[in-house]
Amino acid sequence: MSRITPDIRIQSADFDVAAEIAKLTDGRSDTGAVVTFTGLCRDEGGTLSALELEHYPGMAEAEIRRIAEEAVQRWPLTGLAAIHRHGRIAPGENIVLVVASSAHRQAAFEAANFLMDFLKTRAPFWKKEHLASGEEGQWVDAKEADDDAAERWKQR
Amino acid sequence: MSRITPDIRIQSADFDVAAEIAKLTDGRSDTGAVVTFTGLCRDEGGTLSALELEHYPGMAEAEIRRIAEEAVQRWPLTGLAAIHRHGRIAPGENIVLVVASSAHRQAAFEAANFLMDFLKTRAPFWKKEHLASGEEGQWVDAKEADDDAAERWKQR
Amino acid sequence: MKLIYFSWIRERLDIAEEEAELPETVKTLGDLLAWQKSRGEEFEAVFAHEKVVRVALNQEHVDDLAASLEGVTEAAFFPPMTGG
Amino acid sequence: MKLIYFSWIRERLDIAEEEAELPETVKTLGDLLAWQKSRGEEFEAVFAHEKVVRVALNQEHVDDLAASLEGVTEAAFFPPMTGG
Repeated sequence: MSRITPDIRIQSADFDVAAEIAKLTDGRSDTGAVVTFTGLCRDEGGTLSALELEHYPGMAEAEIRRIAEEAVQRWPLTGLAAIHRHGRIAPGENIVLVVASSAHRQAAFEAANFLMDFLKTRAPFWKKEHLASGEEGQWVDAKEADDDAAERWKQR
Repeated sequence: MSRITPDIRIQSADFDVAAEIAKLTDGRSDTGAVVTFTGLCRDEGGTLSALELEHYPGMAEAEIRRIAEEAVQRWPLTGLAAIHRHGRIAPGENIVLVVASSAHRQAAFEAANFLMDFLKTRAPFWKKEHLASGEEGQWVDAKEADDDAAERWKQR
Repeated sequence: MKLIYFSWIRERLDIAEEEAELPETVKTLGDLLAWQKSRGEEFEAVFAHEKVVRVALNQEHVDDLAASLEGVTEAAFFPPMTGG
Repeated sequence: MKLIYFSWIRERLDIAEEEAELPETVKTLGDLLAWQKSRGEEFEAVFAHEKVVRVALNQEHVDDLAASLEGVTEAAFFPPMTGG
Protein backbone atom coordinates (compact mmCIF):
# COMPACT_ATOMS: atom_id res chain seq x y z
CA MET A 1 0.00 0.00 0.00
CA SER A 2 1.43 3.36 -0.97
CA ARG A 3 1.44 5.94 1.82
CA ILE A 4 -1.32 8.51 1.72
CA THR A 5 -0.73 12.25 2.03
CA PRO A 6 -2.58 13.84 4.96
CA ASP A 7 -4.84 16.75 4.06
CA ILE A 8 -4.10 19.55 6.56
CA ARG A 9 -5.95 22.88 6.61
CA ILE A 10 -5.86 25.90 8.92
CA GLN A 11 -8.80 28.19 8.24
CA SER A 12 -11.23 30.63 9.82
CA ALA A 13 -14.18 29.17 7.84
CA ASP A 14 -16.32 26.33 9.16
CA PHE A 15 -16.02 22.81 7.73
CA ASP A 16 -18.49 20.16 6.55
CA VAL A 17 -17.90 16.75 8.13
CA ALA A 18 -19.84 14.83 5.46
CA ALA A 19 -17.88 16.49 2.64
CA GLU A 20 -14.58 15.65 4.33
CA ILE A 21 -15.59 12.00 4.79
CA ALA A 22 -16.63 11.87 1.13
CA LYS A 23 -13.24 13.26 0.03
CA LEU A 24 -11.49 10.35 1.76
CA THR A 25 -13.85 7.59 0.69
CA ASP A 26 -15.43 8.43 -2.68
CA GLY A 27 -14.31 6.24 -5.54
CA ARG A 28 -12.47 3.68 -3.44
CA SER A 29 -13.61 0.40 -1.94
CA ASP A 30 -10.67 -0.55 0.29
CA THR A 31 -11.91 1.51 3.24
CA GLY A 32 -13.89 -0.36 5.90
CA ALA A 33 -13.83 2.24 8.67
CA VAL A 34 -13.97 6.02 8.98
CA VAL A 35 -13.60 7.76 12.34
CA THR A 36 -14.24 11.48 12.70
CA PHE A 37 -13.56 13.67 15.69
CA THR A 38 -15.20 17.08 15.85
CA GLY A 39 -14.21 19.50 18.61
CA LEU A 40 -16.80 22.17 19.43
CA CYS A 41 -16.85 25.34 21.50
CA ARG A 42 -18.73 24.87 24.80
CA ASP A 43 -20.34 27.75 26.68
CA GLU A 44 -19.10 26.48 30.07
CA GLY A 45 -22.48 26.65 31.71
CA GLY A 46 -23.44 29.90 29.99
CA THR A 47 -20.40 31.88 31.20
CA LEU A 48 -18.69 32.00 27.81
CA SER A 49 -19.79 34.15 24.86
CA ALA A 50 -16.98 33.01 22.52
CA LEU A 51 -13.47 31.65 22.21
CA GLU A 52 -10.79 33.55 20.34
CA LEU A 53 -8.28 31.19 18.77
CA GLU A 54 -4.87 32.72 18.14
CA HIS A 55 -2.43 30.69 16.06
CA TYR A 56 1.09 30.76 14.63
CA PRO A 57 0.28 30.76 10.92
CA GLY A 58 3.56 29.46 9.53
CA MET A 59 4.05 26.77 12.11
CA ALA A 60 0.47 25.53 12.67
CA GLU A 61 0.12 23.68 9.39
CA ALA A 62 3.71 22.38 9.49
CA GLU A 63 3.34 21.01 13.03
CA ILE A 64 -0.02 19.32 12.37
CA ARG A 65 1.50 17.82 9.23
CA ARG A 66 4.41 16.41 11.25
CA ILE A 67 1.97 14.80 13.70
CA ALA A 68 -0.21 13.49 10.84
CA GLU A 69 2.79 12.00 9.04
CA GLU A 70 3.68 10.15 12.24
CA ALA A 71 0.14 8.71 12.32
CA VAL A 72 0.49 7.63 8.68
CA GLN A 73 3.72 5.80 9.51
CA ARG A 74 2.15 4.15 12.53
CA TRP A 75 -1.22 2.92 11.22
CA PRO A 76 -2.28 1.48 7.83
CA LEU A 77 -4.53 4.39 6.87
CA THR A 78 -6.35 4.90 3.58
CA GLY A 79 -6.98 8.59 4.35
CA LEU A 80 -6.25 11.27 6.95
CA ALA A 81 -7.46 14.87 7.20
CA ALA A 82 -7.22 17.54 9.88
CA ILE A 83 -8.82 20.97 9.83
CA HIS A 84 -8.24 23.51 12.61
CA ARG A 85 -10.12 26.79 12.71
CA HIS A 86 -8.79 30.08 14.09
CA GLY A 87 -10.42 33.39 15.01
CA ARG A 88 -13.57 34.01 17.01
CA ILE A 89 -15.73 30.92 17.56
CA ALA A 90 -19.12 30.97 19.30
CA PRO A 91 -20.48 28.21 21.60
CA GLY A 92 -21.87 25.32 19.59
CA GLU A 93 -19.58 26.05 16.64
CA ASN A 94 -16.91 23.72 15.32
CA ILE A 95 -13.24 24.21 16.24
CA VAL A 96 -11.38 21.20 14.92
CA LEU A 97 -11.97 18.14 12.74
CA VAL A 98 -9.96 14.97 12.34
CA VAL A 99 -10.97 12.25 9.86
CA ALA A 100 -9.09 8.94 9.70
CA SER A 101 -9.97 6.06 7.39
CA SER A 102 -8.59 2.55 7.16
CA ALA A 103 -9.46 -0.98 6.11
CA HIS A 104 -9.91 -1.79 9.82
CA ARG A 105 -11.65 -0.04 12.66
CA GLN A 106 -8.98 0.02 15.36
CA ALA A 107 -6.46 1.74 13.08
CA ALA A 108 -8.99 4.46 12.29
CA PHE A 109 -9.95 4.93 15.95
CA GLU A 110 -6.37 5.00 17.19
CA ALA A 111 -5.05 7.33 14.50
CA ALA A 112 -7.83 9.87 15.12
CA ASN A 113 -7.33 9.68 18.89
CA PHE A 114 -3.54 10.03 18.52
CA LEU A 115 -3.85 13.02 16.21
CA MET A 116 -6.21 14.80 18.63
CA ASP A 117 -3.94 14.18 21.62
CA PHE A 118 -0.98 15.74 19.81
CA LEU A 119 -3.02 18.56 18.32
CA LYS A 120 -3.93 19.53 21.88
CA THR A 121 -0.36 19.57 23.11
CA ARG A 122 1.79 20.45 20.08
CA ALA A 123 -0.21 22.50 17.58
CA PRO A 124 0.47 26.23 18.07
CA PHE A 125 -3.01 27.47 18.94
CA TRP A 126 -4.06 29.42 22.03
CA LYS A 127 -7.59 29.98 23.25
CA LYS A 128 -8.79 33.16 24.94
CA GLU A 129 -12.20 33.25 26.59
CA HIS A 130 -14.72 36.01 25.91
CA LEU A 131 -17.06 36.13 28.88
CA ALA A 132 -20.83 36.44 28.68
CA SER A 133 -20.58 38.97 31.52
CA GLY A 134 -18.59 41.32 29.28
CA GLU A 135 -15.58 41.20 31.64
CA GLU A 136 -12.10 40.60 30.22
CA GLY A 137 -11.64 36.86 29.77
CA GLN A 138 -8.61 34.70 30.51
CA TRP A 139 -6.31 32.71 28.30
CA VAL A 140 -7.25 29.05 28.69
CA ASP A 141 -4.67 27.12 30.74
CA ALA A 142 -3.08 24.03 29.27
CA LYS A 143 -4.32 20.89 31.01
CA GLU A 144 -1.96 18.39 32.55
CA ALA A 145 -4.47 15.72 31.49
CA ASP A 146 -3.74 16.63 27.87
CA ASP A 147 0.00 16.12 28.39
CA ASP A 148 -0.72 12.76 30.00
CA ALA A 149 -2.97 11.82 27.08
CA ALA A 150 -0.20 12.61 24.60
CA GLU A 151 2.36 10.80 26.74
CA ARG A 152 0.49 7.46 26.64
CA TRP A 153 1.32 6.92 22.96
CA LYS A 154 5.02 6.60 23.87
CA GLN A 155 4.41 3.61 26.08
CA ARG A 156 3.25 1.32 23.30
CA MET B 1 -26.76 15.72 34.18
CA SER B 2 -29.84 13.75 33.20
CA ARG B 3 -29.15 10.58 31.26
CA ILE B 4 -29.66 10.78 27.52
CA THR B 5 -31.70 8.27 25.52
CA PRO B 6 -29.71 6.55 22.77
CA ASP B 7 -31.17 6.82 19.28
CA ILE B 8 -31.09 3.31 17.74
CA ARG B 9 -32.23 2.52 14.21
CA ILE B 10 -32.18 -0.63 12.07
CA GLN B 11 -32.92 0.20 8.46
CA SER B 12 -32.19 -0.79 4.88
CA ALA B 13 -31.83 2.86 3.79
CA ASP B 14 -28.51 4.71 3.84
CA PHE B 15 -27.76 7.35 6.51
CA ASP B 16 -26.33 10.87 6.46
CA VAL B 17 -23.46 11.34 8.93
CA ALA B 18 -23.74 15.14 8.99
CA ALA B 19 -27.47 15.02 9.72
CA GLU B 20 -26.91 12.55 12.58
CA ILE B 21 -24.20 14.76 14.12
CA ALA B 22 -26.53 17.76 13.82
CA LYS B 23 -29.32 15.87 15.61
CA LEU B 24 -27.05 15.33 18.61
CA THR B 25 -25.48 18.80 18.73
CA ASP B 26 -27.95 21.38 17.37
CA GLY B 27 -29.31 23.78 19.94
CA ARG B 28 -26.99 22.76 22.77
CA SER B 29 -23.63 24.18 23.83
CA ASP B 30 -22.46 21.64 26.43
CA THR B 31 -20.93 19.32 23.83
CA GLY B 32 -17.19 19.67 23.25
CA ALA B 33 -16.53 16.48 21.30
CA VAL B 34 -18.31 14.35 18.73
CA VAL B 35 -16.86 11.06 17.51
CA THR B 36 -18.40 9.21 14.59
CA PHE B 37 -17.59 5.73 13.36
CA THR B 38 -18.75 4.71 9.90
CA GLY B 39 -18.33 1.11 8.79
CA LEU B 40 -18.27 0.57 5.01
CA CYS B 41 -18.44 -2.43 2.71
CA ARG B 42 -15.02 -3.28 1.22
CA ASP B 43 -14.63 -5.14 -2.07
CA GLU B 44 -11.81 -7.35 -0.69
CA GLY B 45 -9.46 -6.65 -3.56
CA GLY B 46 -12.20 -6.75 -6.17
CA THR B 47 -13.46 -10.24 -5.29
CA LEU B 48 -16.70 -9.04 -3.69
CA SER B 49 -19.71 -7.69 -5.56
CA ALA B 50 -21.86 -7.10 -2.46
CA LEU B 51 -22.58 -8.11 1.12
CA GLU B 52 -26.02 -9.38 2.13
CA LEU B 53 -26.79 -8.48 5.73
CA GLU B 54 -29.31 -10.76 7.40
CA HIS B 55 -30.64 -9.66 10.79
CA TYR B 56 -33.01 -10.70 13.57
CA PRO B 57 -35.52 -7.88 13.38
CA GLY B 58 -37.03 -8.08 16.85
CA MET B 59 -33.75 -8.56 18.67
CA ALA B 60 -31.40 -6.31 16.68
CA GLU B 61 -32.72 -3.01 17.98
CA ALA B 62 -33.22 -4.35 21.53
CA GLU B 63 -29.66 -5.70 21.71
CA ILE B 64 -28.02 -2.54 20.34
CA ARG B 65 -30.12 -0.55 22.80
CA ARG B 66 -28.85 -2.70 25.70
CA ILE B 67 -25.24 -2.08 24.61
CA ALA B 68 -25.91 1.65 24.13
CA GLU B 69 -27.52 1.96 27.57
CA GLU B 70 -24.41 0.40 29.05
CA ALA B 71 -22.28 3.05 27.30
CA VAL B 72 -24.56 5.78 28.66
CA GLN B 73 -24.08 4.44 32.20
CA ARG B 74 -20.35 4.24 31.73
CA TRP B 75 -19.45 7.58 30.13
CA PRO B 76 -20.86 11.10 30.63
CA LEU B 77 -22.38 11.41 27.16
CA THR B 78 -24.50 14.26 25.81
CA GLY B 79 -25.71 12.14 22.88
CA LEU B 80 -25.47 8.64 21.42
CA ALA B 81 -26.84 7.23 18.17
CA ALA B 82 -26.37 3.95 16.32
CA ILE B 83 -27.73 3.03 12.90
CA HIS B 84 -27.23 -0.44 11.40
CA ARG B 85 -28.30 -1.22 7.85
CA HIS B 86 -29.52 -4.59 6.58
CA GLY B 87 -30.08 -6.07 3.12
CA ARG B 88 -27.79 -5.94 0.11
CA ILE B 89 -24.90 -3.47 0.39
CA ALA B 90 -22.40 -2.77 -2.39
CA PRO B 91 -18.67 -2.05 -1.90
CA GLY B 92 -18.09 1.56 -0.86
CA GLU B 93 -21.54 1.82 0.72
CA ASN B 94 -22.21 2.46 4.40
CA ILE B 95 -23.09 -0.42 6.75
CA VAL B 96 -23.09 1.02 10.25
CA LEU B 97 -22.84 4.39 12.00
CA VAL B 98 -22.14 5.23 15.63
CA VAL B 99 -22.14 8.83 16.88
CA ALA B 100 -21.12 9.66 20.46
CA SER B 101 -20.96 13.17 21.90
CA SER B 102 -19.71 14.42 25.24
CA ALA B 103 -18.23 17.46 26.96
CA HIS B 104 -14.84 15.76 26.74
CA ARG B 105 -13.03 13.94 23.98
CA GLN B 106 -11.97 10.70 25.65
CA ALA B 107 -15.54 9.88 26.72
CA ALA B 108 -16.73 10.32 23.13
CA PHE B 109 -13.86 8.24 21.69
CA GLU B 110 -14.25 5.44 24.22
CA ALA B 111 -18.04 5.22 24.02
CA ALA B 112 -17.96 4.99 20.20
CA ASN B 113 -15.19 2.38 20.30
CA PHE B 114 -17.01 0.36 22.99
CA LEU B 115 -20.29 0.43 21.07
CA MET B 116 -18.59 -0.79 17.87
CA ASP B 117 -16.81 -3.64 19.65
CA PHE B 118 -20.09 -4.92 21.08
CA LEU B 119 -22.04 -4.34 17.88
CA LYS B 120 -19.56 -6.66 16.16
CA THR B 121 -19.92 -9.44 18.72
CA ARG B 122 -23.46 -9.13 20.11
CA ALA B 123 -25.77 -7.50 17.56
CA PRO B 124 -27.70 -10.19 15.62
CA PHE B 125 -26.49 -9.50 12.08
CA TRP B 126 -24.85 -11.96 9.70
CA LYS B 127 -22.97 -11.10 6.52
CA LYS B 128 -23.03 -13.24 3.39
CA GLU B 129 -20.62 -12.49 0.57
CA HIS B 130 -21.75 -12.14 -3.04
CA LEU B 131 -18.74 -12.84 -5.22
CA ALA B 132 -17.73 -10.81 -8.27
CA SER B 133 -17.07 -14.14 -10.04
CA GLY B 134 -20.76 -15.04 -9.76
CA GLU B 135 -19.99 -18.14 -7.69
CA GLU B 136 -21.96 -18.83 -4.51
CA GLY B 137 -20.41 -16.78 -1.69
CA GLN B 138 -19.71 -17.76 1.91
CA TRP B 139 -21.13 -16.54 5.19
CA VAL B 140 -18.48 -14.33 6.77
CA ASP B 141 -16.78 -16.01 9.74
CA ALA B 142 -16.75 -14.28 13.11
CA LYS B 143 -13.27 -13.06 13.98
CA GLU B 144 -11.58 -14.01 17.21
CA ALA B 145 -10.02 -10.53 17.15
CA ASP B 146 -13.51 -9.09 17.53
CA ASP B 147 -14.18 -11.19 20.63
CA ASP B 148 -10.84 -10.05 22.06
CA ALA B 149 -11.74 -6.43 21.30
CA ALA B 150 -15.03 -6.77 23.15
CA GLU B 151 -13.34 -8.60 26.01
CA ARG B 152 -10.92 -5.74 26.77
CA TRP B 153 -13.70 -3.53 28.15
CA LYS B 154 -14.19 -5.97 31.04
CA GLN B 155 -10.66 -5.48 32.29
CA ARG B 156 -11.11 -1.84 33.22
CA MET C 1 -42.77 -22.13 21.01
CA LYS C 2 -41.66 -20.13 17.99
CA LEU C 3 -38.25 -21.28 16.76
CA ILE C 4 -36.22 -19.03 14.45
CA TYR C 5 -33.03 -19.78 12.52
CA PHE C 6 -30.47 -17.48 10.93
CA SER C 7 -27.50 -17.48 8.54
CA TRP C 8 -26.06 -20.87 7.53
CA ILE C 9 -28.14 -22.63 10.19
CA ARG C 10 -31.31 -21.42 8.46
CA GLU C 11 -29.88 -22.54 5.11
CA ARG C 12 -28.75 -25.97 6.36
CA LEU C 13 -32.10 -26.74 8.03
CA ASP C 14 -34.02 -24.97 5.26
CA ILE C 15 -36.28 -23.46 7.92
CA ALA C 16 -36.51 -19.74 8.67
CA GLU C 17 -39.18 -20.03 11.33
CA GLU C 18 -41.44 -22.74 12.77
CA GLU C 19 -43.99 -23.20 15.53
CA ALA C 20 -42.91 -26.23 17.60
CA GLU C 21 -44.78 -28.28 20.21
CA LEU C 22 -42.05 -29.13 22.74
CA PRO C 23 -42.28 -32.31 24.85
CA GLU C 24 -43.17 -31.54 28.48
CA THR C 25 -39.75 -32.85 29.57
CA VAL C 26 -38.02 -29.95 27.79
CA LYS C 27 -37.61 -27.44 30.64
CA THR C 28 -34.18 -25.85 30.17
CA LEU C 29 -32.01 -24.50 27.36
CA GLY C 30 -29.93 -27.68 27.63
CA ASP C 31 -33.07 -29.79 27.17
CA LEU C 32 -34.07 -27.69 24.14
CA LEU C 33 -30.69 -28.18 22.44
CA ALA C 34 -30.77 -31.93 23.15
CA TRP C 35 -34.29 -32.12 21.71
CA GLN C 36 -33.16 -30.26 18.56
CA LYS C 37 -30.37 -32.83 18.04
CA SER C 38 -32.98 -35.60 18.15
CA ARG C 39 -35.00 -34.22 15.23
CA GLY C 40 -33.11 -35.94 12.40
CA GLU C 41 -29.82 -35.96 10.57
CA GLU C 42 -29.57 -32.27 9.60
CA PHE C 43 -30.60 -31.11 13.08
CA GLU C 44 -28.11 -33.49 14.66
CA ALA C 45 -25.32 -32.19 12.40
CA VAL C 46 -26.11 -28.51 13.00
CA PHE C 47 -26.57 -28.78 16.76
CA ALA C 48 -23.41 -30.88 17.13
CA HIS C 49 -21.55 -27.51 16.75
CA GLU C 50 -22.11 -26.74 20.43
CA LYS C 51 -19.60 -23.91 20.62
CA VAL C 52 -20.85 -22.31 17.42
CA VAL C 53 -24.63 -22.37 17.76
CA ARG C 54 -25.77 -19.35 19.81
CA VAL C 55 -29.21 -19.03 21.33
CA ALA C 56 -31.49 -16.13 22.15
CA LEU C 57 -34.54 -16.73 24.35
CA ASN C 58 -37.20 -14.05 24.01
CA GLN C 59 -34.66 -12.03 21.99
CA GLU C 60 -31.89 -12.05 24.62
CA HIS C 61 -28.59 -13.92 24.44
CA VAL C 62 -28.52 -16.90 26.82
CA ASP C 63 -25.59 -19.28 27.25
CA ASP C 64 -26.45 -20.94 30.53
CA LEU C 65 -27.66 -24.45 29.67
CA ALA C 66 -29.59 -24.53 32.94
CA ALA C 67 -31.64 -21.48 31.96
CA SER C 68 -35.37 -22.16 32.33
CA LEU C 69 -37.70 -22.06 29.36
CA GLU C 70 -40.59 -20.88 31.51
CA GLY C 71 -42.26 -17.92 29.86
CA VAL C 72 -40.14 -18.30 26.72
CA THR C 73 -42.27 -17.89 23.60
CA GLU C 74 -39.48 -17.39 21.07
CA ALA C 75 -36.11 -19.13 20.73
CA ALA C 76 -33.62 -18.23 18.03
CA PHE C 77 -30.59 -20.22 16.85
CA PHE C 78 -27.68 -18.65 14.98
CA PRO C 79 -23.89 -18.73 14.47
CA PRO C 80 -21.61 -16.01 15.94
CA MET C 81 -22.72 -12.56 14.83
CA THR C 82 -20.80 -10.73 12.11
CA GLY C 83 -22.46 -7.31 12.12
CA GLY C 84 -20.81 -3.91 12.42
CA MET D 1 16.42 37.45 13.81
CA LYS D 2 12.66 37.72 13.69
CA LEU D 3 11.14 37.26 17.15
CA ILE D 4 7.44 36.42 17.48
CA TYR D 5 5.26 36.29 20.60
CA PHE D 6 1.86 34.66 21.21
CA SER D 7 -0.98 34.57 23.73
CA TRP D 8 -0.40 36.24 27.12
CA ILE D 9 3.31 36.62 26.38
CA ARG D 10 2.43 38.83 23.41
CA GLU D 11 0.01 40.79 25.58
CA ARG D 12 2.42 41.20 28.51
CA LEU D 13 5.29 42.38 26.29
CA ASP D 14 2.91 44.26 24.00
CA ILE D 15 4.92 42.98 21.01
CA ALA D 16 3.54 40.64 18.35
CA GLU D 17 6.66 40.56 16.23
CA GLU D 18 10.04 42.33 16.11
CA GLU D 19 13.28 42.21 14.18
CA ALA D 20 16.14 41.90 16.71
CA GLU D 21 19.89 42.35 16.34
CA LEU D 22 21.31 39.69 18.66
CA PRO D 23 24.73 40.17 20.30
CA GLU D 24 27.41 37.93 18.75
CA THR D 25 27.74 36.06 22.04
CA VAL D 26 24.18 34.68 21.68
CA LYS D 27 24.81 31.29 20.06
CA THR D 28 22.36 28.85 21.69
CA LEU D 29 18.73 28.75 22.76
CA GLY D 30 19.93 29.13 26.37
CA ASP D 31 21.84 32.29 25.39
CA LEU D 32 18.75 33.65 23.62
CA LEU D 33 16.52 33.14 26.68
CA ALA D 34 19.14 34.73 28.96
CA TRP D 35 19.39 37.69 26.58
CA GLN D 36 15.60 38.09 26.59
CA LYS D 37 15.63 38.27 30.40
CA SER D 38 18.14 41.12 30.22
CA ARG D 39 15.88 43.37 28.13
CA GLY D 40 13.99 45.05 30.98
CA GLU D 41 11.48 44.43 33.68
CA GLU D 42 8.61 42.94 31.60
CA PHE D 43 10.98 40.65 29.67
CA GLU D 44 12.61 39.54 32.91
CA ALA D 45 9.20 38.77 34.44
CA VAL D 46 7.92 36.85 31.40
CA PHE D 47 11.08 34.83 30.81
CA ALA D 48 11.38 33.97 34.51
CA HIS D 49 8.61 31.40 33.78
CA GLU D 50 11.17 28.93 32.44
CA LYS D 51 8.89 25.92 32.51
CA VAL D 52 6.04 27.79 30.88
CA VAL D 53 7.66 29.70 28.03
CA ARG D 54 7.97 27.40 25.00
CA VAL D 55 10.17 28.14 22.02
CA ALA D 56 10.01 27.32 18.32
CA LEU D 57 13.10 27.91 16.17
CA ASN D 58 12.32 28.16 12.46
CA GLN D 59 8.78 26.97 13.31
CA GLU D 60 9.82 23.77 15.11
CA HIS D 61 9.51 23.07 18.84
CA VAL D 62 12.93 23.10 20.56
CA ASP D 63 13.50 22.48 24.24
CA ASP D 64 17.23 21.74 24.31
CA LEU D 65 18.91 24.86 25.76
CA ALA D 66 22.14 23.85 24.00
CA ALA D 67 20.44 23.97 20.58
CA SER D 68 22.42 26.15 18.16
CA LEU D 69 20.93 29.30 16.66
CA GLU D 70 22.96 28.87 13.47
CA GLY D 71 20.67 29.27 10.48
CA VAL D 72 17.75 30.31 12.69
CA THR D 73 15.92 33.27 11.15
CA GLU D 74 12.72 33.08 13.22
CA ALA D 75 12.22 32.37 16.92
CA ALA D 76 8.79 32.25 18.54
CA PHE D 77 7.91 32.39 22.24
CA PHE D 78 4.60 31.16 23.64
CA PRO D 79 2.92 29.44 26.61
CA PRO D 80 1.75 25.80 26.40
CA MET D 81 -0.59 25.27 23.46
CA THR D 82 -4.35 24.99 24.03
CA GLY D 83 -5.61 24.09 20.57
CA GLY D 84 -7.79 21.19 19.58
